[in-house]
Parts: sequence; C-alpha cells; structure tokens
Amino acid sequence: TTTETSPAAESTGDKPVYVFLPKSLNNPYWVDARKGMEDEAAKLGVTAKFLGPDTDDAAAQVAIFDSILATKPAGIAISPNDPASVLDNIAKATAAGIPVIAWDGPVPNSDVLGYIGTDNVAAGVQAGEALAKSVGNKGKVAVVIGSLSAVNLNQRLEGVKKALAKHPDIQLVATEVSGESVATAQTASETILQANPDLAGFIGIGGSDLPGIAGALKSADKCGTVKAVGFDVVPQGVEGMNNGCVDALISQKPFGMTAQALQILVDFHNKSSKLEKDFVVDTGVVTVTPDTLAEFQKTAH
Amino acid sequence: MTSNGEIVKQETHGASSTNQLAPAIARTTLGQKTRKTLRKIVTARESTLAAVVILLVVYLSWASPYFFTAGNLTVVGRQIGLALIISVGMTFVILIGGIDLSVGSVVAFVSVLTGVFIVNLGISPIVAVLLALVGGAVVGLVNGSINAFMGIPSFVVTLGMLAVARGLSLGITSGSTISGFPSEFLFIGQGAYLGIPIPVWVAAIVAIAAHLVLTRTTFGRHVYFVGSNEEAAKLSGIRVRRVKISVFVIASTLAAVSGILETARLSVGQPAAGNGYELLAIGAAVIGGASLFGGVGGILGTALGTSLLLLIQNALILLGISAYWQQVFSGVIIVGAVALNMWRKQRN
Amino acid sequence: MTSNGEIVKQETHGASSTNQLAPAIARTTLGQKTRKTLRKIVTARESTLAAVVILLVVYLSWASPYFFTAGNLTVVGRQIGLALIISVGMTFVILIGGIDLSVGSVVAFVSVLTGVFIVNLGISPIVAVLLALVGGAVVGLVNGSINAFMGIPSFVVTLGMLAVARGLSLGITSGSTISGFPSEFLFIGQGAYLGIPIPVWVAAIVAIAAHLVLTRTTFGRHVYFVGSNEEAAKLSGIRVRRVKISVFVIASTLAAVSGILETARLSVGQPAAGNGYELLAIGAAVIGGASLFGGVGGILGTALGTSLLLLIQNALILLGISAYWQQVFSGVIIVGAVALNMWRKQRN
Amino acid sequence: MAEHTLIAMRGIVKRYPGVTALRDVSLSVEPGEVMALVGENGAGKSTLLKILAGAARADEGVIEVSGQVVQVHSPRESQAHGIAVIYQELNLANDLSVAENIYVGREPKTRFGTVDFHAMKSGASRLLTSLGINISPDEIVGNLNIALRQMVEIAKALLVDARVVVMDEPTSSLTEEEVATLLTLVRQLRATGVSVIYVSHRMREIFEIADRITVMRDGSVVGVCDAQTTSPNDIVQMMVGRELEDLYGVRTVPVDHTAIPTLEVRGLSSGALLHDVSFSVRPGEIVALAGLIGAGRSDAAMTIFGAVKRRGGEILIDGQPMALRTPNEAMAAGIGFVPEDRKRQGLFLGLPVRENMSSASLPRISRLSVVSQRQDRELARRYAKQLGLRESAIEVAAGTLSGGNQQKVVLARWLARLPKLLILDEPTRGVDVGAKAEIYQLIRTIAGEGVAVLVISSELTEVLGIADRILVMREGYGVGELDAAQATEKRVMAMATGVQEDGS
Ligand SMILES: Nc1ncnc2c1ncn2[C@@H]1O[C@H](COP(=O)(O)OP(=O)(O)OP(=O)(O)O)[C@@H](O)[C@H]1O
Ligand SMILES: Nc1ncnc2c1ncn2[C@@H]1O[C@H](COP(=O)(O)OP(=O)(O)OP(=O)(O)O)[C@@H](O)[C@H]1O
Ligand SMILES: [Mg+2]
Ligand SMILES: [Mg+2]
Repeated sequence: TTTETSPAAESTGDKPVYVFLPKSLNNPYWVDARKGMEDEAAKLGVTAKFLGPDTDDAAAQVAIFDSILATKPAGIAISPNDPASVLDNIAKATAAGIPVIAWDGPVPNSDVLGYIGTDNVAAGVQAGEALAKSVGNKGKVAVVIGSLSAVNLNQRLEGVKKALAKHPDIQLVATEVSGESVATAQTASETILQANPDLAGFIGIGGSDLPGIAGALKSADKCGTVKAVGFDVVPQGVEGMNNGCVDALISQKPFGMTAQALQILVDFHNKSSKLEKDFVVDTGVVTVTPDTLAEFQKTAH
Repeated sequence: MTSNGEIVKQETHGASSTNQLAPAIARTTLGQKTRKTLRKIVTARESTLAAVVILLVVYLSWASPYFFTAGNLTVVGRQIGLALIISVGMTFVILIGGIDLSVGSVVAFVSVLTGVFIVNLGISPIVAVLLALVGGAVVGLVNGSINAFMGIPSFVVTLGMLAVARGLSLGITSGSTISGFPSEFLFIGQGAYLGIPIPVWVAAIVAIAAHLVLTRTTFGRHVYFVGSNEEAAKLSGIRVRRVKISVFVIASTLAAVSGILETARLSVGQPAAGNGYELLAIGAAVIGGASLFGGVGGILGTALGTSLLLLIQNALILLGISAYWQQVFSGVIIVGAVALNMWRKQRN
Repeated sequence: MTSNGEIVKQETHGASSTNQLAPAIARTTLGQKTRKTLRKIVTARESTLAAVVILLVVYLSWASPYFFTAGNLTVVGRQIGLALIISVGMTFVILIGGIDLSVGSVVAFVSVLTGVFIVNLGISPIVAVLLALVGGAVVGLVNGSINAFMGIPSFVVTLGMLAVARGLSLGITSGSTISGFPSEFLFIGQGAYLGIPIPVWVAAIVAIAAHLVLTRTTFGRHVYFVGSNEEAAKLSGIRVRRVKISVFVIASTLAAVSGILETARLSVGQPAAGNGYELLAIGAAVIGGASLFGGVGGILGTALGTSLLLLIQNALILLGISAYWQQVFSGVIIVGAVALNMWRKQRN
Repeated sequence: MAEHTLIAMRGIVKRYPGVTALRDVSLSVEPGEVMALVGENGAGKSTLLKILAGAARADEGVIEVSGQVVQVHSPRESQAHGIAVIYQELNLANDLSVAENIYVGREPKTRFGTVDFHAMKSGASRLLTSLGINISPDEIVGNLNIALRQMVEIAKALLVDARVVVMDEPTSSLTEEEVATLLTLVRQLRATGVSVIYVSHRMREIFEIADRITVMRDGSVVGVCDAQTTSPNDIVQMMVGRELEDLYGVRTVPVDHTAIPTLEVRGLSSGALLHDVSFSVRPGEIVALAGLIGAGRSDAAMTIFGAVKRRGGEILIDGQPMALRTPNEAMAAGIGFVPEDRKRQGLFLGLPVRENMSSASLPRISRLSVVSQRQDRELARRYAKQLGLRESAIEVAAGTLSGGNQQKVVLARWLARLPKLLILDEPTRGVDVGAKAEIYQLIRTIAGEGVAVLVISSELTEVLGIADRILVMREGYGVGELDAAQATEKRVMAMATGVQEDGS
C-alpha cells in the first residue's frame, strides 16, 4: 500500500524522480489520480511520487513544494490549492532547471510549461446542464460545496451558476458547505431537504459532497424524486447511480490525466517534448449517466 | 432522554456551587420537598443553558415551519446522538483534567477498520463491529498508559495519537474509501426503532449510563476526585493510574461506537472521517460547564452543550443564512449562551 | 537565533525545577563558573528536548543529502519562523493557564484584510500592514475582555472567535482569494536579508523579545504569577484582568504578524489560511514543556517544540516516506521525544 | 512489654536534589501511645511521616509494623497496614462535598453497588458533630475556610479503622476550642489502644498530650524524651540549639494614642459574615483580632484589603475615607496583607522562592519595568536571612519548602513591601518556636518604626503575648475590646464564645 512505485527510502542519486503535488490525499478522486500516475510510471520505468497535504491546504502544500525542491526532482506536476501561492516556488523550480507543469488546475501568469487538465468552469457548466436536464428544466435546486474558499470548487460553482442562469425556471435555493466531509455533506443535505420539501435537485461540487447527497436522499427515501449530480466517478457515486440515487457524474478522468501528465514530464526531462511553452492539454470532461456508466468504467482505466 | 428534573436533582451532587443549603432538619413536608426540588432545578448549574436550548427550540419552531417536523427532528436527533456519544467520552477525560485530541482520528480508524473487516475480509458484521470496538479501546489503552505511566501530558499523547491513528487510516486504505456494506450493518446507522433513529437510542443509553456511573458509582466519584486534586486522590488511596487509563479507554471506545454508527449511516468507511470532532466534543463539554482543569462537569451539561452546537448548525441552514456568514452567527451564539449562563451563575 | 547557552542560562530563572544549587560561597573561579554554566545547561528543563532536536538535525544531515543545503535550510527556517511567531504568542496565553483557539482564524482574517487593503483598496503596503495588525490586536482585545470581565473560559471564547473570525474572512471575500500584491509587499514573505529569509529575522526578534519580556520584566513575572496562582496574584496586587487582556492581545497580534508574512510568502490573501494552526502552536508550546494548567513554560521550550514539529515534516518528505504513512511516523516521534524529556527529568 | 513495637522506622534516608531531608532517622511508636514529633521548620518531620504514609519513597531504611518489615510504596499499602494520616498540606478535593471528601476511597455502597449517599452524609454529619463542627456534609469543600478544611481532613483520617493515626500539625489553624476537642479525641484514641504520632509547634499541646517526644533537627533525630520528665524549655533547647527567653518581646516605643489612626473602620459589613464592625489601629500599635472559627476575622481583613466586596461601612486610612475596591488599591494606600491560607492565597508554588518574595515589590526593584536581577536576589537574601531560611532555598520552587518555611516566604513578601499598615492573618501558622520569636521581634521592630499592625491569630497565647489591644469577634460582630493589661485567656474566651458576657 505504499504510494510510490519505489521503496520508501531509496537513494535517488541518479534515477530521475518525478513528483506530483495534489491538493490533498484523503479524497477518492486522488486515489484514481495516483493510480494513473503509478501505472504510467511502471510502464515508463521511472520513479514517481505523490505528495500532498492531508486535506486541502494551500500553506501546507507550499511547505511540501518547498521541501521537495530541495531534493531536485526531474519534474513536477502541481495541482494547486491556490494558483497564486505556488508562483514563487514554480519560479524557483524553473530557475533550477526543473520542468513544472500544472495539472488538474491551471496556474495562470506563471513559469509553468503548460497545463494539462480540464477547465473547471466548463465542467461546472456541464454539471449545471446535466442537472437542468434531469430536473426537467424547472424547480428548486441546492448546492453542497466542499469549501467556500477552494479555487477549483469556486470555479465549478461559477460554471454551475452560469448554466443554471440559462434556465429561468430553475431556482438555486441553498448553498451549504461540507468542509470536504461526507458526514457534514450528508447532514447539510438532510437539512436542506427538510427546509425545502419540494426540492427538485442537488449538485455536489466537491469530492465528498455527492456521496453525502446520495446518502441523504437514500435516508429520506427520495432517490429518483430528487435528482443528484456530482463530480468525479468515485465508488460511492457509482454505487449511488446503481441504486438510482445519482443521476449524473461529471468525470475529469483523473486516471488518464496523471498518466498523460507523467508522460509529458518525462518528455520534458528527456528534452524530447514536442509541446510548446504554455501548452494546454484539455483532457475533457465527460458526463456519465446511468446509461453510459458501464461504458465509461470499461474505458476509464 | 430523561426527565429534566431527575437529572438536575442528582447532578447537584457532582460539583455544583449552589450555596442554598437546606437546614439539617429532617422534617420536610411534601410541599417543601417539591419546592426544594424545584429550587434545585432552577438554581442548578445547567439550568440557564437548558433554558437557552429550550428557547432556541421554541424560537426555531416559530421561525421555521420545517423545524418541528418529525423529519427534521429525526435528522437533528441523529446528528446530536452521534456527536453526544463522543462528547460523553470526552467528558470523562476532561473531568480528570485531561484532554483527548485523538477521538476524531479514532472515528476514522474505526471507520476504516470496519470497512476492511466487513467489506474486504468478509467478516460477519457483529464480529467486525466487536473487533473494531476493540481497536478503538486499544487506542485508548495506549493513550491512557502512556499518560499514566510516563507522565506525558494527555495533550501531547493524544496529539501524537491524532496523527498516528489518522496516518494508519490513510495508510491502510491509501486514501480510498470502502463501500459495499451489507444492509444489516447499515441499519444501525440508518434504521430506526419505534420511529427513533438507532444512533439516538445508543446515545441515550450511553448518556444515561455515563451519568449514572459518574454520579452513583465509586468509579465516578473517583473520576471527580482525581480531576479535582490528583495528589489528594493518590494520598486517599485511589488507584489514580487505573482511573486515568479507564477514562481514556472509555473515551476511545465511545469514539469507536460513534465511528461505527457513522460508517453505517454514511455507508462508507473512510480515512477522512471524524476530522475536527475533537474540538466539537471538547467544546460541547466546556460549553456544558466542564472545566478543563478537571473536577467540574457532568453529562447533563455536555448533552446540552452538544445539543446547542448542533441545533445552531441546523438552525442556520433552516433559516437560510448565507453559508458565508454562518460561522459568524454560530460563534456569537455560542459565546452568548455561555455568557448568559455565567452571568446567571454569578448573580446567584 | 542566539547561542544556546545564553538562552538556557536565562531560562532557568523562569520556572525551572533545577535544584542543583551552587553553594553560597561567592569566591568562584572562572573554571567553576564555566562548570556551573555547563551544568545548568545540561540540567535545564529543555536540554533533553534540545538534544533530541540536535540529534534529529545530525541524523537528517547524514541520512539525506538534501537536508543540510542552503536551499533546504532556508525552506525549513522560513516554515519554523512563521510557526514560531504564532507559538510564541500562544505561549503567553498558555502561561496564564488559558488557551487561544482563534489564532488560525486570525491568520485568515488578517490575510484577507491585507488583501482587501492593499489590492482592493490600494492602500500603501505599510499602512495596510499596520491596519491589519490593528485588526489582529482588536480580535485579541475582544477575546481577552470577554475572558477577563465575564469569566468565560478562554477555550469557549476563542472557540467562538475561531468561528467568527473565519466566518468574517469568508464573508468579506465571498470565499475568493485575493492576489495581485505589489512586490515590495511580497518581499517580506519571500525575500531575504543577509541570505536569511525575512520571516526568520522577524521570528528571531519576536522570540528573543518575548523571552526577555517573560524573564526580565515585571509584566513577564505577572504572567507567570497569574498562571501559577490567580488568587495569590490578585492578593499580591497584580491587575489580573489587565494581564489577561494583554496576553490575548499579544497572541492575536503575533498571529496577525505571521498571517501577514504568510500572505506575502504565498502571494495571496485567502480565507482558508491558517486552518489548524492553533493545534500546531499549542502542541509546540506543550511539547516544549509548557503546562496547560499555567505557570510553567518558556520561549526556549516553545522554539524547540516548534522546530521539532516542523523538522519532522521536512524530514519525512526528504527521506521519501510515503505521504500516506507520514503522520504515523510524526506522531510516534513527537511522543517519543517528549517521553525522553520526561524520563530525563524524572531521573534528575 | 510482650507486644511488639507498633511502628519502627529504621535508618531512613531521604534525599531531594540539593537537600538531604532525612539522614539515618529512626522512630518507634508503641501501641497506645502518643508520640510527639517536634523540630524546627524543615527538620524533616513531614518527610518522615510521608514515607510512613507511602506518599514518598525512602532512599534507604526499613519500616516495620508489629515487628514485620513491610514495603510501603503507596498510600494504599500504608492504609492497609492500619496507618491513617492527616497531612500538613491539606489533601482535599475542593470541587467535591465534605461528605465525599471524608469518604473518598471508602464509600458506603447500597444493595445495587452504587454509592450510598444517604449513609455517607449521615456518617459525615456524625463525625463532624463529634468534632464539634457544624457544617453541612453537602457543603463544597472549596467554600470552606482553612480551619474548617482542616477539620474535614481530621474527620477523614478518623473514619479509618486505624492502628496508628499520624497527625501532621493538625492544629495549626485551629482555635482553642477545636484544639481542646481534638485533644480529647486523641485521648479517646489512646484509650482504645490506637497510637498517635503528633506533630505540632505548639508546646502546650505537646505537653498536654504526649507520652514521649522525639526531637528532630536538620534531618536527624537528636533525642527521644519522656514527656513526664522533660520541660518545654529542654525541648526548645534541643530543637533550636539555644534557650528562648522572651518569646514575644516587649514594647520599647510607646504608642502615641493621640495620633490619627492609620486604619479606622466604621460599621464594616460584607457578605453574610461581617456585620457592623468598627475599630482602629494607630501608627506603631499592634491590634489583634481574636475569635473562634468563622468569627469573621479573616473576612474583616479581606474586606479591608479589597479582596472581598464591602457591603457597608467606611474605611479610613490616615483619617481619609478610601474606596479600596481591589487589593491593588489597598496596596497603593499602603496596606500589606498576609493571608491565612498560604497555599491557596499566598504562594506561587511552582515558582522560585525569590520570585515569590519580591512579587509585591516589583515596582521598587525594577526600572522601566525591567526587574533588576541584582536587587531581586538581594531582597530575597535579606529576608531569607531575617526569617531563618537557608540561602540555598532561594532558587528552589516554593512548593518544595517545608510548611513553616513556606509561611516565612509569604511573610517576607509583605515585610519587603514596607507598608504602613500590615494585616497579618495567622502569620505564624506552622512556624517553629525559634522562628516565631524572630517574627515577633520583626513585628515589634516595624511597629516601633510606626507601622500599624493588625494581627489575626487563633493561638490565644500569641494574641496575648504580642497585642497592645485585642478586639474580640463573634459570628461576624465585634463583641468587645480589651487592653493588653486587662486581657486574660479566660476573658477573651468568654467573649469569643459568648458563654459569659462580662462586657468590660
Ligand atoms: N518535594 C521536595 N523537593 C525538594 N525538597 C523537598 C521536598 N519536600 C521536602 N523537601 C525538603 O526537605 C526538607 C524537610 O522538609 P519537611 O517538610 O519534612 O520539614 P518539616 O520538618 O515538616 O518542617 P515544617 O515544620 O516547616 O513543616 C526541607 O528542607 C524541604 O525543603
Ligand atoms: N458553619 C459554617 N458552615 C459553612 N461555612 C462556614 C461556617 N462557618 C464559617 N464558614 C465559612 O468560613 C468562613 C469563615 O470566615 P472567616 O474566615 O472570616 O472567619 P475567621 O474568624 O477568620 O475564622 P478562622 O479563624 O477559622 O479563619 C466564611 O467565609 C464562611 O463561608
Ligand atoms: Mg512539615
Ligand atoms: Mg481566619
């Protein structure tokens, strides 16, 4: 169950080590991301590490970034908790000749070589559209969000609101925070259901939110009646979909994203990359519905 | 849970500061007795806090048509229940003048253990639950033993355990969650008996038992004594170490109980569970009148503190307060409630 | 920061338990004096902890080629510096027997304030920083006043403030982060003077000043008196409330200082900043020997505690320990270090 | 004697860092005897008894109970050998009730195995009544004053079915009445074959009750005497190493009765305990407040010092009415106050003796708020010397000093402040005879310099020995004033108890 493809304290003298800096660790989304990285590393025969703070935390992530710079890795992929906070370290890494790419979330106005990932606003728009579709373009909807201050979640929220704005008969009646905790997400969803007996649908923005929403719908016996849309195809989301509690999942394909990102880093390290500075690789967002779930699961990994 | 009067009456043994002493004369008529009981309730340490909680409930019933519905009460009840189980354990630790920062991590650890046992290893739920409880108890045993035998402050010991237990949960699962529990297991978190959610039953039983233990048994008295003056307790022949270790085992085991129920409620074993629960539990006990210096506090106060904290959360959502400002309200209400309680106490 | 011996020597005045008293005879030769100083260092409360930290540094220098590099030392130094500033303030609060849970939220509040002042309102950085510091001090004033005048336990007051300050930060920014600071502001977080990062300079000045205040001034004495025995302090004519309020103002203001530096270091004002810093700061002080019951502790201990905690984090990354298991190691090391310290103390 | 010696401690050695508290001490107690243990402050009495009680471990030596060598590693084990202890530093849980404190560890049980509160309360009531104390068993111990807490501690020890009761200064804060009750109790114990080890600095009690006397000095036993054949002077000589001729000293400077009183209180009332008390103290005068437990003397002192809220009446300092709402204001007005409960109200136990001593004089020894280390040390040295504290004790934590030496630290704090009115509440509680003489001499000296002194003492001989005037209080009222010349023990007691008003 170790993270790296290499034993813990191996000497990293000559062999290149690639480092991925996720926003956090304790979220199933990052499990898929890590597996993608590990599989690709095994394929390419390189060492790759997955190092992040326990929970989303910009300062802690920067501290890890700081420390990892000292080890002179062969390449870094960063999914920033806050883009502005990593500018300094990216500049230092670049100055030290370490290629850095942004992955999962962009770092505008920085020295990163480019970005691979999705557009969170676009993903939000897709989620909003999926919800609008499933509630029949009308009714009250509510949002549960992991954190009010996480940049990526706010971008998704922005997209969701953008999409919903196109549907005048849809009302956003509540936005509650879960603190990235399934328990709190479920509690908040349960309470929202109490306060809005005629709710038509939910969107869970963060990784822990949809599982909480699905649990709340199940315990209130409202699966199917109240629609639920969320991000990331995590096990509980799949389970919810199988139970009829979840109607759509927006996948950012974390597995493929990291695999591709590692390939890009290795190419940069070997100076064989054909990508230009400020490249953008959009890995795309997929809306998974109960009909397309089986197909998606076959192709995802 | 139980009638208010009952608990208050017993509570005053604990460590109250009511100075209204009835004369030693034994000839009390029935009327006098009732009046005495009434006065005890009104002047009890927790009465103002109870009044605040009741007022909050009354206000919410008036302000939101959704508050006093069976559905919402079930929702709030379950939340209070899950939190109360942990807070009760924390109260024991606080009473001896200690602190247990590891309860939240124990919730995560037990959540993961339950998942591994039931889903990955296919052990029967009952056995798995028992094993997970043992896991929780062992954490407490380690906490308590290090604290009692090495004399390391409980804050440090349990801060270390906070990291260790969380790290184990992360390490065991590599960060992923475990789902796929059988429905008979999920029942203990999601089901109800006589219309009342199982976690509420469990919490009620735990709280009443803990209350009786603390007020009626020698062990309970010794907990207060150790917290009030450890040196004196030792000199009085109390086995202080044993009391300390027991108390940490109780706290961890109750955190484990809550962790198992929460796992069942959420249908998922997850290493991220229980984050920050320690602050909630300590807060509940302290708001309920427990002193972090030990020797003062009780289950009734803790129950009120827990209820207050979770009712506020429920209220802010029901009343549609913007999520961006909710914390400001909740902070002010908490301090306000305790200030009222203090002010009443000082005036007495 | 300063030479070890210096600090240790002064520290023993604080509240040490070294009972090795030199004979009253005044005719001490130079050799005797050196030996006396040496013995004081060796038997000082913090010496074992210092030894552990030094051993850790030595081990790391040996185990990782990256540890003892200018780059890494700068990195670790800055991290320790930022944390130490908060821990120093926390030490004052803990010394009077209180606790301040709001420091992390103050970091966020001040981070947001700085952003609003500098970026949104275009106020000149110096004025903005001063205003933000005032904001932090006001938080402390509120904490301290409620605690001192209403007698509400500091745990409850600052738990409320934890929520309120965090809520205000969220509310003011609607959750968004603020970037676009001018480079002269960023310099205080990212720049260096004589090759040493600015936050390290600030932390060193803060720590030395705090150490001198605590060991040399009447205010410092009063802090220890209040923490040691509040009743006796009052009867010795000490204005206990004033001391309490000052201490909370110090803690909040130092949290604000750290918040401003961190904002400059991260180039972003963010309402999510400082999450969980309270536990880190309390942990650092307690690991450094401070007692949560008040009256015992010192800046040297806190500095060692802070260094230990942050060195461990750095070490685990440098040594390539899996992120999923890091916490297990760090918990064990923390408890182990304190256990060693305890064991040494008991043997003395 | 066919019986074994009940308790024999042999060759006990106890070292603390920097101090050897006991060097090769032996002590024996026969069944049914009262063995008094006397010695200067810091001689090692409490340490020896703590070792017997299992509260401290001896570095060397053996303990025998009835001729059997036993291991006493914890208070539990000691209790199992039938040893009950009244500790000098009271060991009660302040947050719990009187009954719970008395019965801790020995709680009566109901049929269901729960604590039988009813039996506990009635048992506690009975015990307290037998001690002549009228407090409710439900009272929270923290609300009691030190004398009452002392009685609770006594009751706690008497509950045990003990073979030997160890009493470490049980009477240091008691008044004559309670002392008489306690001594009666000790006699009853002896009559039933229970032995008592009795520590006190009050010679009168020792000779009233003891069969044998063990004298300690500086960590060693210097003699064991038969009480019948020894005189108090011999004992004092053995303890202190010199004769004490005039314990209380004599007034050298006459009091100016025309001077404006330094302190005048008119109709002072506070709380439920103090009603309409009036008196005055002139410069250079020593006035004593006498009375029984709970007479309100301490409350009067605390009220004057601003530590208890005044509900009525006036306080005049040098003829000027003063508000004195806080101790800080009282100090600014020139008042110093040695409280009765050194542990709770006086000492910073974890801090060095030096810092304890200078805590009320910091402004005087600091410049721009920076404490002068030199003056700080000098102050501590000077008063340590005056009060007979070893100089090496200056840097140790106050909590590690012996009881009597702790008392000296609190005294030093207020002597060092040079007040114009010094209020002393039980200033010599637990202080040995030698040091007492020094303290009385000091009081005389500062009075001679014009300081007004208000002394509260439960030891009648002390009140009579030192005061120029005695104000007697009962149940919160001032019930009469006596001039030193007119005062006798009988008269003071009569006024204090109200048994026989003579209202002179
Ligand atoms: N915990 C401790 N640490 C260090 N020294 C101690 C400790 N306890 C006692 N001592 C020292 O041991 C010596 C004997 O003290 P002890 O309390 O036995 O004296 P005592 O005869 O009871 O005096 P008193 O009449 O004042 O009560 C003193 O010098 C005291 O400072
Ligand atoms: N019978 C009693 N029951 C409960 N509390 C009592 C009783 N008698 C006195 N007290 C408490 O003890 C205190 C006695 O007052 P105070 O200390 O001023 O008397 P005192 O004359 O100094 O007596 P002492 O010599 O015992 O110190 C009061 O605060 C009161 O609360
Ligand atoms: Mg003694
Ligand atoms: Mg008194």
